[in-house]
Amino acid sequence: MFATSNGNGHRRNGNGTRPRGYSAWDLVRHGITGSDWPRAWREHDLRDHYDVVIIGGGVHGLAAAHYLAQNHGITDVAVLDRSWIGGGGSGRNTSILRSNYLTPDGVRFYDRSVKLYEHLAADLNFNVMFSQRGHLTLAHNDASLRTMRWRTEVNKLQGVDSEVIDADEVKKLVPYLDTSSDTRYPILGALYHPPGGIVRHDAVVWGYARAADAHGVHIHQKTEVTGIDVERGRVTGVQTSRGRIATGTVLNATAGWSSLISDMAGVAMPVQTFPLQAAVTEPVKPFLDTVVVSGTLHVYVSQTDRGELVFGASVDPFASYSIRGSLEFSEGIAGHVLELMPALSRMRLLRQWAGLCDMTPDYSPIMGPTEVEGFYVDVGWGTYGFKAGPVSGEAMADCIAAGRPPEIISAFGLDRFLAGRLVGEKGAAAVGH
Amino acid sequence: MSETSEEPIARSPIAPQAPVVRFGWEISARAARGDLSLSDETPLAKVAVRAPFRGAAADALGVGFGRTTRTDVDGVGVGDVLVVGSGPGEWLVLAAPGRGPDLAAALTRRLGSSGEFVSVIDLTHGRALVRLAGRAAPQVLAKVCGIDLSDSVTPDGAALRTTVARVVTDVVRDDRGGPPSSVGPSYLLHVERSSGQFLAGALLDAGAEFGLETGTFVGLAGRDT
Amino acid sequence: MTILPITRSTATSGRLGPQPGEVIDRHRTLDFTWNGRVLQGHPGDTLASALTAAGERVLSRSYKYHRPRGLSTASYLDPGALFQVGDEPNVRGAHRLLREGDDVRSQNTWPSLAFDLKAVNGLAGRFLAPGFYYKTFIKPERLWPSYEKVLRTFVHAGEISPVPGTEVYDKRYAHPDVVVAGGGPAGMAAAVAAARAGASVLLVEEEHQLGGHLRWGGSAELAALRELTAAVAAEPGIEVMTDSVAGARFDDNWIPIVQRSLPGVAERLVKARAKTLVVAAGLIERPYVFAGNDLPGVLLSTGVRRLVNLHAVRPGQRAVVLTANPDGDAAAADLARVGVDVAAVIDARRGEGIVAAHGRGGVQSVELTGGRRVEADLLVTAVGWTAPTSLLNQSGDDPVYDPRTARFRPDPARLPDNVLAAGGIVGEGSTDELVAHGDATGREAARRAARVARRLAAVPTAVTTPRPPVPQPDAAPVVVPELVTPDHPELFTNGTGGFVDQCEDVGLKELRTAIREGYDSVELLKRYTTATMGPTQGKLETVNMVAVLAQATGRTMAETGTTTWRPMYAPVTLGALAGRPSEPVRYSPMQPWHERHGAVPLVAGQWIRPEHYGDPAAEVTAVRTRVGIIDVTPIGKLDLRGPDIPKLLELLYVNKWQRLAVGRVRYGVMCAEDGVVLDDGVTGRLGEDHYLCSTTSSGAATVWEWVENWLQTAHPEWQVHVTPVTTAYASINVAGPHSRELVGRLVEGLDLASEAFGYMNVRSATVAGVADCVLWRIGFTGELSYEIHVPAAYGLHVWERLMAAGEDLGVTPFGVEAQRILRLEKGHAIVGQDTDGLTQGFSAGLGDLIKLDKPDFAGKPELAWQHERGGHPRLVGLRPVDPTIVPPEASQILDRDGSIAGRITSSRMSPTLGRAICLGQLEPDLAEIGTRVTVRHPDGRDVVAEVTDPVHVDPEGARQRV
Amino acid sequence: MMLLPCPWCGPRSATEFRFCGEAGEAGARPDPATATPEQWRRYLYLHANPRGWSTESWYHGSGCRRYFTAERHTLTNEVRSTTAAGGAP
Repeated sequence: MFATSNGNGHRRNGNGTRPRGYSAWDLVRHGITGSDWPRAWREHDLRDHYDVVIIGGGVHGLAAAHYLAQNHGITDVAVLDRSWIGGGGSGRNTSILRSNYLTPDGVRFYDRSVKLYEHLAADLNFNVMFSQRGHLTLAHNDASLRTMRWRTEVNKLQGVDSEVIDADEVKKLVPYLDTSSDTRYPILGALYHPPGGIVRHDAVVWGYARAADAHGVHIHQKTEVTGIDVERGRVTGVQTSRGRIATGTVLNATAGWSSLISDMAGVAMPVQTFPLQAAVTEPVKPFLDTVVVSGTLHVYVSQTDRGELVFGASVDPFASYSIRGSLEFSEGIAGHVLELMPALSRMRLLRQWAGLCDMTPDYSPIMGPTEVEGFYVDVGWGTYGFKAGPVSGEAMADCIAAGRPPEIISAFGLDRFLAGRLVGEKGAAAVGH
Repeated sequence: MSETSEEPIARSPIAPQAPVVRFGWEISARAARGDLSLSDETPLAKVAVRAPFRGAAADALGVGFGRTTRTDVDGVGVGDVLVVGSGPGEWLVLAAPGRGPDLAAALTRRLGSSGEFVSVIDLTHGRALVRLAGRAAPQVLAKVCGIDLSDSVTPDGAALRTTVARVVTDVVRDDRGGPPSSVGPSYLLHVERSSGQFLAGALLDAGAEFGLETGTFVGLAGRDT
Repeated sequence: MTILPITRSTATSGRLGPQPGEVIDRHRTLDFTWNGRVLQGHPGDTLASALTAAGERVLSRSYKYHRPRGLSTASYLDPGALFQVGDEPNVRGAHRLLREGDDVRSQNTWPSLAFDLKAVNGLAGRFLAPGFYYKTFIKPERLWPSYEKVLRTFVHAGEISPVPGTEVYDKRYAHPDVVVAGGGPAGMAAAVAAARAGASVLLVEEEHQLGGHLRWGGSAELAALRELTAAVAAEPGIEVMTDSVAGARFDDNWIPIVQRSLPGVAERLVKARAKTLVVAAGLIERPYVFAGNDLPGVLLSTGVRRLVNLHAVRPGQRAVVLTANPDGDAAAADLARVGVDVAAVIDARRGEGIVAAHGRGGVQSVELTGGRRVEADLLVTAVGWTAPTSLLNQSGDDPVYDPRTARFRPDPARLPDNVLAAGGIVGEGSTDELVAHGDATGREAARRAARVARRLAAVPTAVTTPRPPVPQPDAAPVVVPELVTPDHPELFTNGTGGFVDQCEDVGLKELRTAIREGYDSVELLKRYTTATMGPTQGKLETVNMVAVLAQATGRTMAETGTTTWRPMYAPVTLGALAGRPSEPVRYSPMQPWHERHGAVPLVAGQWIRPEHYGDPAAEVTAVRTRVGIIDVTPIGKLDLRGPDIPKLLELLYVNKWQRLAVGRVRYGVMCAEDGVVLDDGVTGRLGEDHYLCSTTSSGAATVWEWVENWLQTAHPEWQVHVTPVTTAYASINVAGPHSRELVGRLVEGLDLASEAFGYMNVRSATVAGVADCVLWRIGFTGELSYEIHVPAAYGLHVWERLMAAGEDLGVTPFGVEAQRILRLEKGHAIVGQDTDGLTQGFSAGLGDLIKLDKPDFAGKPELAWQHERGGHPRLVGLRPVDPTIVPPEASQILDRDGSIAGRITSSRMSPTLGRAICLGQLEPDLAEIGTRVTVRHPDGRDVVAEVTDPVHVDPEGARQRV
Repeated sequence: MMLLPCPWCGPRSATEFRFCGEAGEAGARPDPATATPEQWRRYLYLHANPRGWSTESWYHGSGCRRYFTAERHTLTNEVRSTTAAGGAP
């Protein structure tokens, strides 16, 4: 609990120092004077105490730090990352944003994130290049078409723009798609979700880092957490590669490391770490204007503003911490993409990489307090963590400020597993992305 | 070719070229011209045996996991059979077309006396079977199968199960069983029936550059005739 | 910055006389078009060498500023020679061989290469700081989408046509003892040595010929090349793959090799499991960063030697050569030999240097340190090398920067046992030293390959091998001579400006600005400026970027480190990665009949099944009033043998199985350990220790593995054999009032009277002359029906006889759609449609099927707690009050306060009742029969429906028991 | 993908196998008659998820179709031992 916040964790404006200084006029001024741009975030010495220590310098950790300062005036905050900010999942995902989920809780949660993304550039004074170009989830059999309608109907009831469209309408949106009926997996229709799209994921990380720094948050790169001190069920400090920090509040906002960090605090997690691979082709003139996903064919594709196609699929077939990648991944997506768009056979894959995803039993995150007082978690993000960055940061800031989880994340508590109250997203897990 | 005679005609899942009916089965009459051939052997009787990995039954069958042998099952007049150790405690016994029931009965009698827990199932209709034979057979197979087919790793008489063209397949190297017109290695490929047509198509596609053609039914005698 | 049109410069380069090592066939010419103009080249020319011979200097425009660009490396990596050839984008023009009639175009140049409007960007260069797009277009928010459209027009690349190409791709597997990646002197020597030691070798070379840098060497190098080429040709154990690339090294030496330009195949992916890998990738020449370094006419020494010695092309009239190593000296000598005026040789080893290159549309003069300006149209730089260690990094190596030799050096000690490095990538040396190093490495690779083979063979398995491998002792390791690399000056940039990444147009000043803004780690700098993320994958740019970063932050190059080398080593087409289209597909024995009778195909997993034959409603009526037959072959079938089958069924199903008499059938539901419904089906007892268990078609494979898991890990002591026989039987369900009559006409040896063969019984019999058929009295459709399992080869025969024998009875084929309507009329739930990933047993309408008094079964504890807790959703029947409205499946059911209380899971118009009928999941407090609920239609309308008994037709089930 | 030494068939590409999660005592099924909800759900949902040596269950779906336990290092994917379920070969 923090004296600075008022009782019910209601947000009030922090010290209001919004970052400024990026605009067309600034570009011209610096161009003419040749003067340097200010550092986007500063380097600080590691202090021996912070009110809040956030482990994980990805979009979740940095957003939490930003909203703690902006919404609750809590600025004595350190964000620690073992390498460089955005080096984990935040720098390895395929940057797709959407809110066309299955359960009412899920839809409201991700819709809040899309709403935050819509104004993030202005809020952070950093163009995150959110291209709200529409998101298509293709259905190749009647079972998945039924799941599309299920998600569509739940979306509409939460006021989220989604609809089921037929193959001809899909062809109009994506002319390169083979929507004929004599393919191996004919396209029967799709869930069309106009608010979905893609964002420049690194820019989101840098935007939050710059804004948090402007509020006085200390961002410490190359600082690895090696232990968490817990005494009589309460967090008292964090051991790092650059010395100990005394603190009463720690937020675990890591992916691929969340089990290891939680183990340090003695908190068991229902998480299994899997690699998730992605790949990028050489650029070609833009021809794909929406995000295209196929659940049956386990592939999704979008075209960046640099003309490259970005591919992703489901997680690797077995748990591992290896991010070396596999040939089977690129063979798989190539086969499935050409099943959807045969004309792309001559496009070349330029590079492939992998990140680590913490999968949970019900395809939903684990957010909020744990049995160790002062140890909070924002983990278990599977393959859908980046799109939830802003709302997670906001919600965790409210949670830490008030000492208990806000309503929007009440369904995602760690205790739900032992209580047998799994979240409904598992219902239609077949179409995960 | 719809039904005219009273006698039911058995059909393979693999569409035959120039179909003709022989021993109750519709088979392809055209023989492969060259050395490299793919023949539909689905009419062969196929009996699956399950028994303890080691024991009297295993000894009676005369071959262990990963190997094949030709034998005559205690002279019951089923003729020459090919016994394959296709899995741990799993055997596949192949015999001439139509001999399935007699073979199953003979095996049940022969192995039942072992006192071990043994089961015998006539799977003639449950599996499709093709034979790929000829000098270039290993190169054709190497386009769709990831197993090292060199003589040192997969010698004549070897039996294994793996994926071929993404379908789970028993691969049995049985050079002697190749058609008389072929030379070099010969592989029996044994899959779940409904994938038979797909596997045959994938093999023909892979073998096109080597001049692979479909051939007529060979049977077990192969090059001995 | 040149906005004014560039006049075609005077023909300063052209074809030279015959060169000793040339690879072109001067006696034949090939015509091709360049941006529409017809030019000539020779077979053996690359697109770039033919263009240069024809006098073309400007070959492309740069990404951001659209500056004119020409050749620099004259190799696969040349960033200035990316062309559109016909409808293939991003072709590597300095690698791709010229073919008759090639339509070659520059990419993203409008209206033309000579006069490119977007060159205006160059004017605003100073305002387009790195990441400028992050700093602008922020307000007003509503204009961002239109700004974005403008940004997308600047995408610098070729185009993909919507019409699929006709080129062919395929794959093959390989199991070589040794893969040698790189066909230079060391690679060739390693391959020969390994082959002589008895190893099977794949020698993979990116260029069109073996030999590496020997090919553009002098007479000594050409002699060595001939000798090595002959040695390779003499070894049958070596398969040579030129114009091919070893794309990556994945775990356990799983190496994808892409072969390009094979006869009849555009690209082939060879998937090699190599026992040992020898990386002999040599060295890549590193560009120098200085003001004007991107002007056409600035070439690397290897670029010049390739053009002169391989393609007999004069790269310029008057040259200045900056050299820091013997290759720079050799380039100067080659130019002089072919009559180019070498105006100045600047020797960096003696501290000499250059300041900048000047000129419009190309080099016109070179400014030297000390102020002297030399007129020249060609500036050659030889400032050092980068070791392309991608495959070694993927094997676990982490190359460290060595100031003495001015490059990141691999550390063979960090490599796993099955990966070795040979030749230039390890260290420089004379041809003989490189060959000796390759030879020794090749022998060691063969030795280790033999050891890996022995180790693989020795892994304990159950396979009985004819000749168990005789354990030979390992031969003694081969001593690999040291490759001592001479010192090399550190020359990355002279700080006067220029481009660090010519593909992405990232300049030296821009990098320094970004570093000062805080993007001061190598990964952040790369992502913020996009330097090293272009088509050359960082091979020419990474080390220079690291040098600039190290200088700016005061850290050493070793401390700064490099970015990760990401697979693949060279870009690979999606076609090669996909190979032949091969998604397995499964058919039933009656498929030919279905196709001949107009069945509309339905994709059901790997199966293709008849959805209907034209009129599903009529098919339903036929089954309800006469007799229909459906092909249900995909239904999963497991043959169970053994004395302990009842124990197994007790453990897996929620109901009881101890006392099932021979000939009897029972329906069962399986749950997973979390109580969620997994599958359902009927199981019949055919004999004392012989049962036949059916599963859903989609669950067939999963259920079999689930059963095997319990048998093998939890109860190995139980004697049960399970064999999948799903397609051993063709399954035909004969359903309808006349089904007994129809089946009676074909069956022999079986009394069909209800007393002898009642509902939920199973018998064997001969049908239509086919012995060993299995007949089940079960009722998914709710009518009197016999499901006949026919030995599959006779499936078509029996199906055709049923159709013939039942003509007068009005026998009608029906498909999956009609079956769905019939089962919905009977309220039979479909697992996976009326249940989902969270539906536990008591929410699946199973009523008293779940026997909680059993000692144990899969999922029992969770089901017991669900039962105790109550309040779980119910599976209910529903009927829209307006009978004509058929609510689409997945429509949501709303509570009084508008919140979601459930959904429609199944919904059809029932031809039998002439009204819409549904099944749905619903909150318990609304689930009482008679309750009225609101169904929200997708079009927004609200429809009232009433909760009913799930069984809409013949609730007592009399019709199926007759 | 890496090679997995099947205890029956010998080394095969990992693409032939299906990963069945952590085995050993962490995966042992509690006695359904006495297990509390918490104990049962630890068995269902909690994982050790080590970044190092892990004891796991695998199924050779494209080969011998036997289950086996493997000790695998989850970072290097090295497999140091495999033992057949319910009885050695």
